Amino acid sequence: MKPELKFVDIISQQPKMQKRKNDLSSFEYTYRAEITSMYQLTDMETLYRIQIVNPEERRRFAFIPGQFLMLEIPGIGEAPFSISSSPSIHGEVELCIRKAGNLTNFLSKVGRGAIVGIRGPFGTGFPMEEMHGQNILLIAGGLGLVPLRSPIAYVQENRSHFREVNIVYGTKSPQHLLFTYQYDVWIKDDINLNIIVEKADPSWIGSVGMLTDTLMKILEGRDNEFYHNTYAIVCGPPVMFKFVCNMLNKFNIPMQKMFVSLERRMHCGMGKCCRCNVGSTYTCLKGPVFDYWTVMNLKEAI
Amino acid sequence: MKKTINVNVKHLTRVEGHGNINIKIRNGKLLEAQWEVIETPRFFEAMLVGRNWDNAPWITGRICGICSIGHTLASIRAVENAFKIVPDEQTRKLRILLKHMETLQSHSLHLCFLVLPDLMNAGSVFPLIDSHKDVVVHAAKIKGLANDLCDCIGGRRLHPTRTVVGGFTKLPAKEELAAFGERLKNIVKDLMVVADLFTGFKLPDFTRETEFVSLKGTAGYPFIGGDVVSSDGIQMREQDYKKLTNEYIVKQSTAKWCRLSRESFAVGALARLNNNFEFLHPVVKDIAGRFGLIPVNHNPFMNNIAQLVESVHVVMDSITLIDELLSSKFTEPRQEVKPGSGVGVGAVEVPRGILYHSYEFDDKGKIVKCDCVIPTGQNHANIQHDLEALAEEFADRGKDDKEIELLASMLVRAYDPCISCSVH
Amino acid sequence: MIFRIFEKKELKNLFEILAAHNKVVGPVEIGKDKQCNPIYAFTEVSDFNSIKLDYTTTKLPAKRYFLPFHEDLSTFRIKDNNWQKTIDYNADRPLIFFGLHPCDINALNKLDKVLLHSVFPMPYYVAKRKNMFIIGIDCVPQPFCFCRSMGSDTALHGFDMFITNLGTRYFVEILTDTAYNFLKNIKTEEPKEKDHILYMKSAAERNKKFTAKVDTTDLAKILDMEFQSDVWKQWGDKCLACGTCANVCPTCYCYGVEETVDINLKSARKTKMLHSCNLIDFAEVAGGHNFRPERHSRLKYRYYHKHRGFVEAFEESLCVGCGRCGESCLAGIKVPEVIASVRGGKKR
Amino acid sequence: MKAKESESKTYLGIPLYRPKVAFFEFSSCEGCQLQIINNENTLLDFLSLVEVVNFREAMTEKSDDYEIAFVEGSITRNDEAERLKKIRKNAKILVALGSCACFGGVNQLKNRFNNIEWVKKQVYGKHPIDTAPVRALEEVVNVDLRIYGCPIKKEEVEKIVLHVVLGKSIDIPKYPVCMECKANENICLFDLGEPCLGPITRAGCDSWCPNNNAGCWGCRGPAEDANVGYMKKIMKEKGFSEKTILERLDCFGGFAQFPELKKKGKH
Ligand SMILES: Cc1cc2nc3c(=O)[nH]c(=O)nc-3n(C[C@H](O)[C@H](O)[C@H](O)COP(=O)(O)OP(=O)(O)OC[C@H]3O[C@@H](n4cnc5c(N)ncnc54)[C@H](O)[C@@H]3O)c2cc1C
Ligand code: SF4
Ligand code: SF4
Ligand code: SF4
Repeated sequence: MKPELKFVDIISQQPKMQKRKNDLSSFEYTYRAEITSMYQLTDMETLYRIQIVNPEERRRFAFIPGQFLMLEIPGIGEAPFSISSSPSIHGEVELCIRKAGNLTNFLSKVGRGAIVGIRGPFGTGFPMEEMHGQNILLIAGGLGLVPLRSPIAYVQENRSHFREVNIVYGTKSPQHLLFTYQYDVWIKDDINLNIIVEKADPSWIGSVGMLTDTLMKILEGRDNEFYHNTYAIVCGPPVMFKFVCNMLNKFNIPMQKMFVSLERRMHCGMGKCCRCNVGSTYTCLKGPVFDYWTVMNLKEAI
Repeated sequence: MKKTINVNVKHLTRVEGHGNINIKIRNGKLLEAQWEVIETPRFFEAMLVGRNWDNAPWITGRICGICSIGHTLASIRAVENAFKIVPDEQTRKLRILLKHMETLQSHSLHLCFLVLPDLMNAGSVFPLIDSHKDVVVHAAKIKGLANDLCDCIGGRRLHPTRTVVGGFTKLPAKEELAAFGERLKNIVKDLMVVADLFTGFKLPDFTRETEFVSLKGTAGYPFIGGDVVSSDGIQMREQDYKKLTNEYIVKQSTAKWCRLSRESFAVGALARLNNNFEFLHPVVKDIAGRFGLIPVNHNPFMNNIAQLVESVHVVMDSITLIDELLSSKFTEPRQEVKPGSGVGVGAVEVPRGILYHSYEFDDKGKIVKCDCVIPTGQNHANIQHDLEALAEEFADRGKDDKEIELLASMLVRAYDPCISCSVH
Repeated sequence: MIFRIFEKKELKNLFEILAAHNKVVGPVEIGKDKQCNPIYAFTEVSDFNSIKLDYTTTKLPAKRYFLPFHEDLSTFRIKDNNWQKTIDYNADRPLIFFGLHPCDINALNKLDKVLLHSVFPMPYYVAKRKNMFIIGIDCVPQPFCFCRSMGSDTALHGFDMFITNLGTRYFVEILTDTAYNFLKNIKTEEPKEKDHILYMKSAAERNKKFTAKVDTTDLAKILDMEFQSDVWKQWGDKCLACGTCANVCPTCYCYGVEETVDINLKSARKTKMLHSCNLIDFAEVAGGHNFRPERHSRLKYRYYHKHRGFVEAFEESLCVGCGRCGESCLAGIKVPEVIASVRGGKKR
Repeated sequence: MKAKESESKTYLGIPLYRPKVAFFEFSSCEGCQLQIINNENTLLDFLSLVEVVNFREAMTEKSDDYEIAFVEGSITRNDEAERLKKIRKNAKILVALGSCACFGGVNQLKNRFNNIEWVKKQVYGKHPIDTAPVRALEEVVNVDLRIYGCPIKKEEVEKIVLHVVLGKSIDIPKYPVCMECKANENICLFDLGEPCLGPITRAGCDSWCPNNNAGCWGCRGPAEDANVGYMKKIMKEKGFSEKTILERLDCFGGFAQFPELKKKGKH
């Protein structure tokens, strides 16, 4: 026998039709996707509707509320974004993106029709089915409304499965409010919308103050039955969920029924680059959605 | 013809550093022809005082970005002379090879990117990229090779890292050197194309007798160390550089001026060639002949041609050096350095002429005194006298402001002055 | 497992036969340090005599062959407003590793857990790993090796064959049929009872030479308890945040990604670069917020990832105890000392 | 300096801005500018990205109409400061090119002498000469971008210019040189008994000096979070004299803000 090693081609060796999570070729695979519309929500945030180009891939693409994907512009960069649209629409997602740096600034310059790459979906989501039959508190600070828009859409589409639904949404000022055009529809769908801004402008007629003030009003004076049968989803800057979760905790809302979404630096989304680790837990695999009990157990989470 | 000429060039372009030209002729009478050096001094000689010997080559190399290799080597030689270190053959050859490539890099940059535009009526080499792409490509290839080989031997093309007192920190791989040997052989063709191009130009017809100073060749064309000669018959050791340069200060210049036998002298390619013609590679002598460049030539514009001739010479010599290095076994690249008190001078022929570094050390190897005499500094006085003669002569010949401005600029450029270097 | 034994001179034959048909990587001497001790590194070798089989730990592991410091994940061709992505796993030939120590083999086994066997296997690693033929060799423990504490002093799997020096002959453990077939090219014998005794004696000898120790009992828990401990601050004051420890570590795999456009604007690339959790921007996000702005918080994280997080996920720590990081750290931050100080909870 | 292809370039269909750029130099060796011409292989691609309107070292034409000014050198005379202020007024983006511009470079070594008259006398004797303490550009005007290094690395310049043209953000490594040195698999100079400032110096040069077996002198200035104090201690423990350490730290001026360096020479 000639003592020569044969080159092992890992891809050809791999059994076909694997699950995406075990498929070697899925690691760097990007769906080509077209930006079909761009809608500027505020000075800093724009809503992008993105559609996977290949119809077959479009059909297969599915996600659950709370998951994120990686969006890439070749040569410019790649970054994680929460999916901000209804999980029942396949192959088309909406992302609300804030201009924050390299990729996000460049993105604001590309036009409709541009082709971008997306990978994903990645991470954990909110257990929407588990919440059936329960009260729901959707609590968002600032950009935190973006990942909440997907569970909100789910709730709208399955409104009869839920009891009382409250959105508590706080921003710095009225100009920072996102998705204002949808508020009426949410209210029509029997969702209580509680908006509060830290600083009003002359045209503002709503509440002014901290988000926790509004939350307090909703929680105060309810019975234990309410507290025990309530799920809370909290998204926003780290300082916010510290306060919010503490308050929810005081009212004895079970920690396993409180969900938060963490944000960390990410390069792969697949538990390899380690940049998103909290303590020593991968935010991209075990998160970004965590229940509050888990968060309490993560060192350096909040 | 009674003429009035006014030339005012502020920050002469396509030279390294800042200098002005002012010429005033009233009614045919030369009132003023001035070469003004306004570069800001950086005080390298003071900076080094009190610092350790190993700082000298590293810091003085920063005197000039174009001839940083020359400065580094002159500085190293001065330190080695002070500490009585004699470099071995391998180090000596590698250093000359490195020097050659700096010469080739600098000469080709000067000839093709800085001088050529004047001869082709352009403001810079950039329009030539479109109109004469082939020439630019040849030039870039020559310069690129020189730079790449500098990287290979010195660690980088500018402010070399491998060159240290005692030798080198790292040697090139032999395979790399062999590959460069081949590239050098090929580059001769490109140089010939450039030579052919230059035969087609007519350089200004102007001569002024002067004294030429350079290192003296013994076994070959001189580059590093040894005695210094002048075309007026002076010969001295490099240690006596002060007697050879006699620096003095003038009002119009932040650089010091020099003199030897007469009011000024010239250093550089033309001086080297005038003083050491017999040591040139035979092929190269022919090229010189084609331009009528026979020693002793007193046309300063011919310095350009001397550079061209030298470019071919260093390539031929480098091919030989590489062959020799390849056939020898590489030894330890770096000698141990035992610092001690002493004075050392290092003279090196850099592209623009002879460069001296001199240091005095205390017994711990701390620098007590430092002195550097830069080639362009030695040329300033000569440039000044050339300018006066040129302005007068060409005004007489009926040239106007624009023409004289161009001629004067070309004259200064012919010296390839390195002004920031001269005002260190 | 199948065992054989062969005369020492046969190893050269084996090398030559293998090197004639394959690329071989082995430990060679690349220089001497100030004390005149040899410095070793893994490089491609074609001459048996340049391999130093009695090498002590290399400064850097053979990392570049399975986790290159810089690697293009994909390249793009750009044409007008469209692009084409090309993915290359950057493995094109098998490599024979001639003489890896047990710690380095175990390091690969650990990496396998996260990069090969867990969710989203990393094809860039897998492609290279599946094309490694490994010949392990026993080592002489150095004063800084604490692999025994980490359970990495012997390799049980992850190689094709493993040779142990028995004086005039080599004892070989064979794990794969490829190795078995390769060995048919040289003269080998069935080991006898006395060879087994010799082997066990040599192993016992070697065991005595381990001096550095780390107490790993309940380490994951202790790390949790001592999260706020002051000792981290003291180590952080020393750390240079230079990333050397991660670069020399055979198990550190964290990385960053950068996308660049080539200067001709016609192509672009996405490059993975190994990073280190001790570097300032490891956990920095857009807008400048840094989740670990202090050196001590990053240093602490390195220990958390290795000795707690990885244990939680894979039941073993992400450290083989090779001691490389401590030896290369200019600040002298060494794993055994750090862990001892955390356990002791007392000031150093 | 116009490239022939006057049609504007695009990237992924987005038209790119082709900035007019100008190069200027103050007290320096002009080596950094030379580095820009020194990239023979990519020079033409580079030139097609920008429109060079001012480059005294290479061209005669000049113009005051430019968007990006690359400024090399440090400020050592008052007339230089005035010239720099004019450049600042004209330019949208002012780039400090090289260590002289970023920190004062080797030129600032003369600042360590308290007595400027002594310095002048060393070089010019009694001759009156105009000079002032050396300043980095940012001590005179606002600087938008810094390209570190003595000399600058041409690849880095190209990358930065490309990013400006593309509108990408400019990331200069925050971590130190050791990171690149390890990736280049060099033998650490400390193992060889040589001093090196790699652990505290900003990366981006691809560990240029250590690759050549020469210790780092810190020409790119401090890495972010550089632990200069402890580095000094380590070097002392490794047997290097205070003098050796300080001479490296003060060589290019990048570490001037650290308390470890606040000592002045005797003159
Ligand atoms: C799970 C998750 C969901 C997110 N969802 C949204 C969203 O819906 N809308 C939105 O506007 N932003 C979202 N972000 C933040 C968004 O990822 C950053 O704003 C973005 O990475 C900035 O990229 P950049 O290239 O513009 O910035 P730069 O600062 O130039 O970033 C360079 C690189 O660093 C990494 N990086 C920097 N900041 C972050 C960050 N905050 N999180 C992760 N990686 C980062 C990325 O890899 C990025 O490409 C989310 C982040 C995470 C982790
Ligand atoms: S622990 Fe040591 S090697 Fe690691 S980053 Fe800190 S100083 Fe560098
Ligand atoms: S952490 Fe240190 S001792 Fe452990 S495997 Fe890595 S380099 Fe070796
Ligand atoms: S040589 Fe210098 S840069 Fe390289 S690892 Fe050692 S200290 Fe760091």
